[in-house]
Amino acid sequence: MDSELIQQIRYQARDLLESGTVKGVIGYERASDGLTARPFFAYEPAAVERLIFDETCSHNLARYLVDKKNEKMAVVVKPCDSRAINLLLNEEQIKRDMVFVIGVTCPGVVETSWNHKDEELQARCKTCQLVEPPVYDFLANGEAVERPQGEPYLDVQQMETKPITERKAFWSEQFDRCIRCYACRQVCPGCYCPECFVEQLNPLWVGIRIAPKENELWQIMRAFHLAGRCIGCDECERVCPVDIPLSLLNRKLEKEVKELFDFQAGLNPEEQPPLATFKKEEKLGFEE
Amino acid sequence: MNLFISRDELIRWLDQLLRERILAAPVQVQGLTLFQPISKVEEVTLDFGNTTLSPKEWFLPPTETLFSMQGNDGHPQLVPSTIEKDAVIFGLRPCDAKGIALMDGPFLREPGDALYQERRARTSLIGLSCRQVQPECFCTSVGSAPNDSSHVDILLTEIENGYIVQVITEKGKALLPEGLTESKEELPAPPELQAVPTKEVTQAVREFFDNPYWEQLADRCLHCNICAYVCPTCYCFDVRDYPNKGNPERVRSWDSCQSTGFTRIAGGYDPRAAKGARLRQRFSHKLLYFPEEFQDIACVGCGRCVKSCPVNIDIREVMSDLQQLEAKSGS
Amino acid sequence: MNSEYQPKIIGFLCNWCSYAGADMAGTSRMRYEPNIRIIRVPCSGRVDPILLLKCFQQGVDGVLVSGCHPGDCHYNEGNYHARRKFALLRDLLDYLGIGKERLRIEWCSASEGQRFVDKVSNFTKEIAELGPRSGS
Amino acid sequence: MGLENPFVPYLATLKSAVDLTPDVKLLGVELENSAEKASFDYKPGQFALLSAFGEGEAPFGIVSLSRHGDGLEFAVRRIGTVTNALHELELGDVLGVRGPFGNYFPLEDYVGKNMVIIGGGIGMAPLRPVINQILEQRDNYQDLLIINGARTPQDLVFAPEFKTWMEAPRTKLELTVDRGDEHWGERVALVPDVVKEVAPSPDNAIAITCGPPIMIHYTLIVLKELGFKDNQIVTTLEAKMKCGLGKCARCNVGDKYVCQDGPVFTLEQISQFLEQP
Repeated sequence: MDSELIQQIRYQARDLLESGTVKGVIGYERASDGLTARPFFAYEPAAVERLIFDETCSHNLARYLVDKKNEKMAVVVKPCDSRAINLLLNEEQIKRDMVFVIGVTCPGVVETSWNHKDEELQARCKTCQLVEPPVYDFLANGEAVERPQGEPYLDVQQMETKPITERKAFWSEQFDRCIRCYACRQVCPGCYCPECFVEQLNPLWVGIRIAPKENELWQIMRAFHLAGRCIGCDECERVCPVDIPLSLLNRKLEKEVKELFDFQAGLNPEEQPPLATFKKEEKLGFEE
Repeated sequence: MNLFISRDELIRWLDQLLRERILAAPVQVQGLTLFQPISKVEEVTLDFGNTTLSPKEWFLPPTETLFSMQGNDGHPQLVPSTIEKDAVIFGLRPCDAKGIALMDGPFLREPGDALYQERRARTSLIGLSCRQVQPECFCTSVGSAPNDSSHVDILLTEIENGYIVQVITEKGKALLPEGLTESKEELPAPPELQAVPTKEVTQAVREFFDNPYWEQLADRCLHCNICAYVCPTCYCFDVRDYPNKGNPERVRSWDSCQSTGFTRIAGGYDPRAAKGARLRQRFSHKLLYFPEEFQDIACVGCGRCVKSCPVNIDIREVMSDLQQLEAKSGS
Repeated sequence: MNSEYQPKIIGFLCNWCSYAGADMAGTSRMRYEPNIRIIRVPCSGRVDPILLLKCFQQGVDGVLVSGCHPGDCHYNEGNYHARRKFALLRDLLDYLGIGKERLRIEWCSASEGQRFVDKVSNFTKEIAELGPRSGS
Repeated sequence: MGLENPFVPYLATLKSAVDLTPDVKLLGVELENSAEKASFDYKPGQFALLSAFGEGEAPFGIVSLSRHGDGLEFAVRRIGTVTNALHELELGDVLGVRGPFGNYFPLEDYVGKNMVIIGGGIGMAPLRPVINQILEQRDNYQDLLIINGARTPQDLVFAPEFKTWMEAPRTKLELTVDRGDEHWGERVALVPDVVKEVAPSPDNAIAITCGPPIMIHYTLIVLKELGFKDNQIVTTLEAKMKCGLGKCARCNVGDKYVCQDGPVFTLEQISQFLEQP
């Protein structure tokens, strides 16, 4: 654990709470396993001593800003997480002056589950280009980290080249396993609708059955509603209790969005997500 | 008298069982261990701490049709669903067996839930006692044990060259293969588990119903349904109609008290709209309401929720916190 | 190709241009394949991707979405949004093993009865050649 | 063949449908099977789950009195998918009925007492059979005070019965609306304020209230100020319900299930667990 980094976070958090600048600080604390991290809400200056930061801090805490949109909060974010703040700003879900962003320079995080952490960095960290968050008010500067720069879409490309029947079979098998717990949605900073289409009764888009057809509709539409909006934190995949490879789905759309519209979500709060805008002159492969 | 079954005999026995009925057993699927109906004994895995999902789905499936409406040409008829076949669940842990016994409370009391009741009557449980425990396990703190035989028909305990077979019920006796001999070995002592205090917890939930603790705990809760869906004792369900092209079906599916709209009535009013109220409902039901109705905490200590919660809401910690909260009068 | 096989095709046609185009084809007594079932929608931008997925789940072999030519949308920009949406959806459908050939986007105005007939005949032929979808 | 499935409703026919307000219909429903019809006995306060097949099932208080004619009556407000479908049914159409469920107002325990009935909007529905039973056995009770509120005069659900109620001996009917119109000669006030103004005495009295959550909330406060004890205040609760059998585990208020232990509760029973609206 980088104790210098933690001291910076705690110092800043204490200052914000003592001065009354924010009502609370959303950060990480040690989980009940004594090994990994969990989200923590500090409301008292004394509570900042519980704040930590290390390679097990996978959670994207920007997700909580929508719950707390009426109170000024500080939030600890890695570079990837901070893209969600830009997304939420762009979509007017939060106000910039209601958030104090404590950015951290990220050493990358590892795959964790309760009482377990991997040695290796998460796949997304191995291809991550961001060292500093694109948005922050205070930057906690950790040790400089050299990170392997990999090709981010290798697995997507492999999937693309499989025969169509194999792709169909692969995804059917994955979606069949879904138990519709909606953890992927609940953890997602981009999924903030007060009423999700999947739960709407009128029109009844999907229905309650936990069964292959309904699961497929849910999973495909969840991914599509995040097309050009997914910031790639892969939290949905981390929390999935039945290990559906959601990132492999999300990053297909991310890749296409990049190729078609030269856009990456959450890098700039001013830029509109591609499905919220258009260019008159583009053809996108459709004959006129 | 305990019997003994060798590994080879076990395989032959399972093979015989799956010919006669549905045999559900732990199977490795994409890195998960799930109870699935098997067609070959080789599919079964016995190398697991506990399964990813509990075996409750064999009695309360994620989705089932309650009845369908037929005969739209003449007068409509409501045709209730029925259960076709006898089943055996092999390899469930004692904690999960207790989970099923707890679900019996709401589902078997009058009027009995027909589908559950029928499945329960036609399913036999062959348990597998735990020779090792996981860090998330705490069954002994909530009235079960790694070698608890009270809720299965047969309990197997692995020893060096096979399994000791305890036949618990007549239903279990009827399943046994012929020719098993008496076990020469004694049952091994069960593994030890760390104790979680639960003595005052029911009282504490009642006393601290209005405590800000719930709202604070709910801060980090995502209100996903994982805890409820992996839990062997959570049994909430939703019921909806499917028009189904003129032959409507009434379907029930798992639901969770954490989901938005769980208690929202037509017109929009929701008595448990607040995050804290929803999270409190989960623990109040397990630790206060259920014990008041059925004399037992609705938790078997399997630790699945501990392991699966994306934000580490740990029921052991919650129970311990509640018992340590100071009474309002004292603070 | 199985000569018995008759593909099922759903056409979502915008009220202002393409539906009128289809109408024009009809009133002009032009012939085209009868495999298409037409659903009139206010705008190609209204066609939610979930409707397409539902079509495929119900055993439809191909879906045609047709709207006004870019620049001619009755609501000014509905078809521009549709174009972006379906460009992405097409790639996603392919990735998921449903096949991008089974989704067709066409622009067709109220006066283009012949164009409508050509596009539908063409699409029907292509879908027939692809054959039934497996495992739907 | 399995056991009798308690989720399968009785089939019933829609016999009558009368518009009570712009969005409330009084549905007259008759069970098809004569044995089922003969055994369907209920008391004021009990409810049934009505099915509009293909749309779903929802709970409704039974607003008729048992053994008064063949049919069951329900006052259904069009507010969601099921109620919408019920409103769309035509006479002779088939619907489903499960019940009767829940407890009831223990009117025999209230013999000799002053009765205060406070209802708002569609919340009058479960109170109608209470009033009608009291009127039927008028000598068993002391004074009867009915306070009925609604959004507008058109939304007073049981207006056609007001005359009968008003003319009954020792019975007083106080009406109020949130917004009046040119013909409205009664109060324009919120129900809790009317309760405060009329100020019924808590002596030897029972107050029964039902209405929107916010109305109940403030009415309870006023009743307490007037000196009503928690065991003198009775309410009937609405909750989302999926089974009516105490199994689906969603209609609870604290440790009480509305479908089994309720819907009728004294405030004493539930005050600890009432969520604030």
